[in-house]
Amino acid sequence: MGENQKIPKILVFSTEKISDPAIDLAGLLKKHYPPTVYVVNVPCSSSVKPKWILHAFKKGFDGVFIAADGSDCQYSETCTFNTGEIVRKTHDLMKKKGIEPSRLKMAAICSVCSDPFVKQMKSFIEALI
Amino acid sequence: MGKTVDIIKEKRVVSQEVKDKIKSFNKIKKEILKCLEAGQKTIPQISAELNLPAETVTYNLMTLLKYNQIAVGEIDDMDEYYYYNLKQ
Amino acid sequence: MRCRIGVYVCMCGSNISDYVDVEKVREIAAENPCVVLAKTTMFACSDSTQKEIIEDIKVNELNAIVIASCSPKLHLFTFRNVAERAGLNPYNYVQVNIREQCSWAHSDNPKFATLKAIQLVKAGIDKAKNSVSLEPIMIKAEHSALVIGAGITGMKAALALANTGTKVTLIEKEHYVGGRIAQWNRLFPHNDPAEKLVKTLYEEIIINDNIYLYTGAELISKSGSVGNFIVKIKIKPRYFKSGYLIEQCIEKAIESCPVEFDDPFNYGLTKIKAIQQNHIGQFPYYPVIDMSKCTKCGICTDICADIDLEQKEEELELNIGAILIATGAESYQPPSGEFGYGVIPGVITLQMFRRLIDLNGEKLIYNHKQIKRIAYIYCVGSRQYDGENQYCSRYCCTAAVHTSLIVKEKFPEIVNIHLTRGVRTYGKQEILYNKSNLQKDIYLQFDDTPPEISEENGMINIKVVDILTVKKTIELDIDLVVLVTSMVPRKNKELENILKLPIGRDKFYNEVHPKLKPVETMIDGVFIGGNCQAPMNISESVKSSLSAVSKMNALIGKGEIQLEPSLATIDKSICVWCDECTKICPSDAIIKTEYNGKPVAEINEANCKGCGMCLPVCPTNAIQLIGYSDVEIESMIDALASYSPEFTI
Amino acid sequence: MAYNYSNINDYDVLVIGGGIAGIEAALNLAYQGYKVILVEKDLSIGGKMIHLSKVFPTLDCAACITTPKVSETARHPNIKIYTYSEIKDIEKLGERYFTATLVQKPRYVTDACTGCQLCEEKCPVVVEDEYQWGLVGRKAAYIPFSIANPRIAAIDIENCTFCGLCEKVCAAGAIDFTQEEKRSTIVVKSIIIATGFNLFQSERLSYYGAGKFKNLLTSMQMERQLVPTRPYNNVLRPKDGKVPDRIAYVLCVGSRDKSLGNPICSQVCCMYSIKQAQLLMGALPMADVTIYYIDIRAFGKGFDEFYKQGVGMGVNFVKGKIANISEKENGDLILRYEDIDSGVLKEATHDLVVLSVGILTNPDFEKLFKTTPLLKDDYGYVRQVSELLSPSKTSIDGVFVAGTASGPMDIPDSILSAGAASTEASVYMKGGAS
Amino acid sequence: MAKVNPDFSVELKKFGGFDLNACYNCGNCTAVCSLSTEENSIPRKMVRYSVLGLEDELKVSIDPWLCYYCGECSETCPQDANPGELMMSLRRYLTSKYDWTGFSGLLYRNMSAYVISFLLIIIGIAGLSISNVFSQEEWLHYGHYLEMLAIAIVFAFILLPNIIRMWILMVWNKEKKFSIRKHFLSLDVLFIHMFTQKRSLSCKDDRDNKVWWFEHFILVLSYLLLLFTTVFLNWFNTENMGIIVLGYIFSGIIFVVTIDFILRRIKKKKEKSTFSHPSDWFFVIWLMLMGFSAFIVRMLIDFSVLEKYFWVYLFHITVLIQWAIIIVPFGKWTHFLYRPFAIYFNNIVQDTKK
Repeated sequence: MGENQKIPKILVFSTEKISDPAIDLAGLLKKHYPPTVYVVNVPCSSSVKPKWILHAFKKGFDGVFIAADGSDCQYSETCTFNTGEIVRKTHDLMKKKGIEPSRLKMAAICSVCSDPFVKQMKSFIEALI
Repeated sequence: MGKTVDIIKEKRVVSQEVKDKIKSFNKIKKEILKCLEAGQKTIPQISAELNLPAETVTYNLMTLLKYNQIAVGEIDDMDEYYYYNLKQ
Repeated sequence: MRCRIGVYVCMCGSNISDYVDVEKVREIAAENPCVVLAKTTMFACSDSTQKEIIEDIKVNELNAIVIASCSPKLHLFTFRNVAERAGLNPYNYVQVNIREQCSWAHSDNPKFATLKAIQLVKAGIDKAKNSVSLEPIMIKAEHSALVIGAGITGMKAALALANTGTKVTLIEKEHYVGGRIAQWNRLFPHNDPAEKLVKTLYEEIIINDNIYLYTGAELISKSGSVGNFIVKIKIKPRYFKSGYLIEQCIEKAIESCPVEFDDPFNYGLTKIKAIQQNHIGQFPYYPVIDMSKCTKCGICTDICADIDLEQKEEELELNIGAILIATGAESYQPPSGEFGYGVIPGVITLQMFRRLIDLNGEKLIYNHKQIKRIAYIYCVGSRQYDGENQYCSRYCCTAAVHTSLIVKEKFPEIVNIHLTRGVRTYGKQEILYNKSNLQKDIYLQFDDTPPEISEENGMINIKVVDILTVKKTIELDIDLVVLVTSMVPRKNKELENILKLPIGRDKFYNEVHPKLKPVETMIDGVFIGGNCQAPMNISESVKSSLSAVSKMNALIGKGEIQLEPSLATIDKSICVWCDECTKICPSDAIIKTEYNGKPVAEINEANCKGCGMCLPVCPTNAIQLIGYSDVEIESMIDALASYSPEFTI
Repeated sequence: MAYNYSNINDYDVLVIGGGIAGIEAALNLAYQGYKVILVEKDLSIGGKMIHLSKVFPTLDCAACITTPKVSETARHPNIKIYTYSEIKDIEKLGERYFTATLVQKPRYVTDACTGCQLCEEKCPVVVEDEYQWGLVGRKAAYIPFSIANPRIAAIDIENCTFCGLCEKVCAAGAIDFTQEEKRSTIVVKSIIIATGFNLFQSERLSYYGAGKFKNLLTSMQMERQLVPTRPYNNVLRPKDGKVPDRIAYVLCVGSRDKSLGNPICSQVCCMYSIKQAQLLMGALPMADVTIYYIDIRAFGKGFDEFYKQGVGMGVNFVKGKIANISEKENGDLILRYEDIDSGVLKEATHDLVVLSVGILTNPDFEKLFKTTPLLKDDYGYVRQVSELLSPSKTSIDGVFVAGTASGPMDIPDSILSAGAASTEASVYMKGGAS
Repeated sequence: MAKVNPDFSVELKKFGGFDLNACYNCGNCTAVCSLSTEENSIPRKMVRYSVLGLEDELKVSIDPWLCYYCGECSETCPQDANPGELMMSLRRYLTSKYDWTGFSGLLYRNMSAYVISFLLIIIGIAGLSISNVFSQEEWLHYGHYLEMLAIAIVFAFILLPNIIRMWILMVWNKEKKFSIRKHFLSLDVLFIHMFTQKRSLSCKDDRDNKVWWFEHFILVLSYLLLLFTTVFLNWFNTENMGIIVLGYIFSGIIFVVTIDFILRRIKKKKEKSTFSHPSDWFFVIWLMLMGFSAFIVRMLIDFSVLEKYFWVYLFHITVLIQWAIIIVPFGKWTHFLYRPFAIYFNNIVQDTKK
């Protein structure tokens, strides 16, 4: 890590009812994570369009993280699978465009998973540097 | 707009205690403001200069702060007391 | 596009302004050509600021507002309401979270927190620009409720609901109502008999026309949503043809039943047959056959003609407006060896001890031995050092203290010795602790070192480091050790799966917010009350259940409910009917229709939950989700990416 | 007997007390369609909670939770609020109705007030500000506090010199010295008592020197020092404005003490002290905070975890009751206690000491009823006649109790208790028994 | 390791113990006590030991002797557990533990034992006087020797062995490496405390406590001097005007001060005089009677009418003997010895530890 090196920017797709509370909780407990993490919320992690992800990379985001509902999803039990499919599909598209697939990550963040979220963010940033 | 205060004046009297309170506050207020004209000071400094108990200075100074006549400055070198100065 | 936007940056007292330079955020927001006014405010949520915003909207003819403050979980609806009162469509309001996700998360780095806040506000402004005016969907709501669990919480809630005009279905998994309290017999603080309590409630329930009570009943499925849940209930048979049994034969039948096993009600202190009558304090007073134990030998059927071993489970489908979960909690079951439990005879749980007190007459006998000295070990299964139960179980200190009072009253010669970790008899319960002290109970307190328990010549020996005696090791010879076990969340995976209940850190069901929405869950229309939410005593459980009733009545009492209008929409002109979306939709909300002669998909608005699962699977990007359209999301991404500040290490 | 008072009054429920419990009860009933009249004796609704800093165990700011509820109440079409008003002479009328006298005290400012505070600026009188618990002064013409609701000025007539300046500067013409006490009769079907609690007066304890030693604060004063609109702009010692760095909390002040006539535990002091300690660690990173306790009662959902969090943050917990406090010349305070862990008598010097004062009953409710008194329990709180089955039922049919009027409790418990009271009132009005 | 004995608090109750079980261990009593120090933090430890019934620890404790019962701990105890009265009871308990005869314990626990032994003495004296074994002159002569004898026996066979027992408990059991030299060097401590009770002066900082201390101080002094005057200067038989006057003064002071003490116990205004064990009443009343009757007897002698009122002398001698063989060796009188000895022994142990 050199001086004045830019911190990678991460876009997080988070879900209103599951991972948002966890991210809020991290703030509430003053668990710090890099300030270049931006959260955009969606109803469910299976609703993220690959198009949006690619748009984010195009606009200069270094990484995209999907905070998946996992088994907590209130809409469907297939949510984890669906989100996985979106990531798989997007990875393919990224490869075609020459974007390193490791720049898109997903992990389940439950509604109280503030610690895992902070850890995920820190390790993702580390990996992107 | 009528002067309703004249009506109540006839009905009630102001107690001596209230009058004394105003007097003492105004006196201390004047002293503190004058003391700060020379520049920013901490509460112990004001207290020493005016020969007033520090707690009296604190109470009145903070009231002046609440009513926007005084502003809080930097903290002193020992990180113990804040400086206070007049609000422009 | 909306281009008359008002922006408010909240300081939240100092919660935000301590770390974020709100003035700078305001300045930069004001530079946006579509921003008509930008202000900072001490408390955006305060009444005076709300009034000010309304005034601003009216005077400046704003067509969208952005408030950068706390998490939308807290105040989205507060500010939507503000917009509405000003005559602005509530969906033209955007809340930007610069507290939880900015000032607090980055309180270690105020400079970056400010930079991040600026970008978040910019993104918010862009979202506001593209926001659409929407009308909430009004749906008809069933004026009926399902209460799951007929313990004291559920029964009380059912009665209150019924008496305020709501039709209630009350289901109980066991064959008897009353939950755990019948086992306690006398209840603190005033020694009320539990049996009388349950009986009063039960009798009121059966005469109430608005309540349908099903015992032996479980929820097996739930569909639909708030106001219109469709629930399926499975009801186990009692294996008796009529409910009104001839009393003479039942006793004989029980006598003749060859299957005998430990009675769980008395924790194995007594035996019970596969044909059972209820215990004191359990209602209704009908017999039942425990089919999990019954061998279908048929002896009883010869005695009682009323017995029918071939009865089948029934299923019931109901239309319900709201659901209250009052499933209660379980008591902690210590693993073998914890404080000698299961290894040393004479180590029992508090629950079992309460039964033991009831079943004994003048002398307290356990294991053929007269008990003279009892040690109570507190915090078993709660406040664990390494275990997963980190929480304090709230009711157990008082329960144990109260038990010691009952013991002394019934068996005055017994000495009670309490091994606590600091007695938590909060509030008026302190008086019970004081009474227990005055009856010469001995209190010892341990901290990091749990007491050691061993057995010597039929006596139980306890060694404990007592912090009240300068950490001296104190030795006790004890006849009976009572483990004051905690309340633990009920293991009920099926129910959790059916209802998708959010579970908190302590594994109890989680409320939305302990102060703002203490009995509501994340799932609209599903409420929680009593011990399924957290350990609490009876009075507190009843309070929470009645609280839930008031919220449920407010929700479904009017017969209609307002819903969020975030639905999926399909651009039929580009839909190619690939059928992908119908396959993935979890709520049957996509139907096939025709458009310009070609088959296309269409959204059934009544069913759509707005989850957006159909969005990514559409090959032609024909589906948009209201509130999360491509323009809205992508403009936000643009804004977040646009500003490239000196985020360097 | 048929009574028809709808022509006299149009309310179903009278809620006495506009604190968090009263507000919650009023809102619950209003949302169920009942017409509610909410009477508050103070100038603003919001009770004690609106003055707090942050609330345990979630650490949300109290204002963020209270103010929305307060404004929701204020603008709810089914709720009519009377602040600076009192209820007297409640009597039962037949089976189903109550009459009561509503006394509206004059605030000498009309509803035309815009809350601009010009009068406050001009008023020459300064007296101790009770909303800041005496830490600073306020004027005789004043807005009680920044987030007061209604945000209307009032004139403290006892301390007014009738100089008339306020009337001169008020552009809205809202000052009206001709106002007089107004009395009216109201008729309701049900009553909810939410009169809340009083704090223990620590001046009663001569051996602590409260009121004498300036650096000895009550927890409520510390609460004010921690709110965003804090009177000193920083956490400071009242004696000399110094930034404190050794702060002590003395628990069980006025609670669990038979010698003071209050043998019960106040239920909230442990937790609010731990909360304040955590906030202080945030506000003054260099400060040492010590909590002297008898037993830590962290019993509610997430409380024990919150306590452990405090321990983790470095708050120092010492088991031992403070027996007496003496003052050094520089204003530092010496606390004398037995360190129970070592069994040794110790003295500790702190430069700021907070007395975690307990909760006592607010006996106001005893004066509400004209003929049949409302029964109280052994500790002076409203008696719960069926504590287990109907926790909000009182000795008078149709009168229900919410919040701390029935005993010490924290905010979540008060809110639940208010929920219970509103449901019981609603059941009662429907004619059923709950 | 210590074994809990829950029955002990019941046992202690007979010595006057209060609701010590009410204690919730806040430590207020220790912190409020102005005699409490870091080395000797009193009295909560004693309350705790008593609740748990740790007799082994209690028996060797000095703490009860450090307390002068100003009553502050009991006044401020949040649980009304009355630690001050507990310390008082523990002193009685300890007295009974030091006493090898076991008679102390019997008297403390049992008021009727007290009364019976008093009655026996009355009967004995009455019997002697009725049976005319001694003439009046012989009474006066031998009475004086009887007194001397009683004192000698009590000291030699009861108090001395008891103090040795106390030494074993407090010094020998705790510190085997005690220094004999220290025993001599600390003697000043013993005597200062025995005659001045100066520790009690720092007990509670109020006027009443000072008054009490002063009264107690002159009472002790007068008592000792009266003892000396009667026993060794033979007050009743002397012609020396100086001695006669002194005797009057001392017995007068005893009489007046004890009346005040009795009144205090009746009025119960101060915490320390709220609870009175039978042994307290016996002690203070008998002391009063002793002073009073001595005064009267000498007066009768001076007016030469003793023969006419000889029963007064018999009364005096009865009181005196009851005092000398019951209250002095087994009753409250012993605190005059045990307290300073406890402080003295503690001083030796503490010094050796250092």
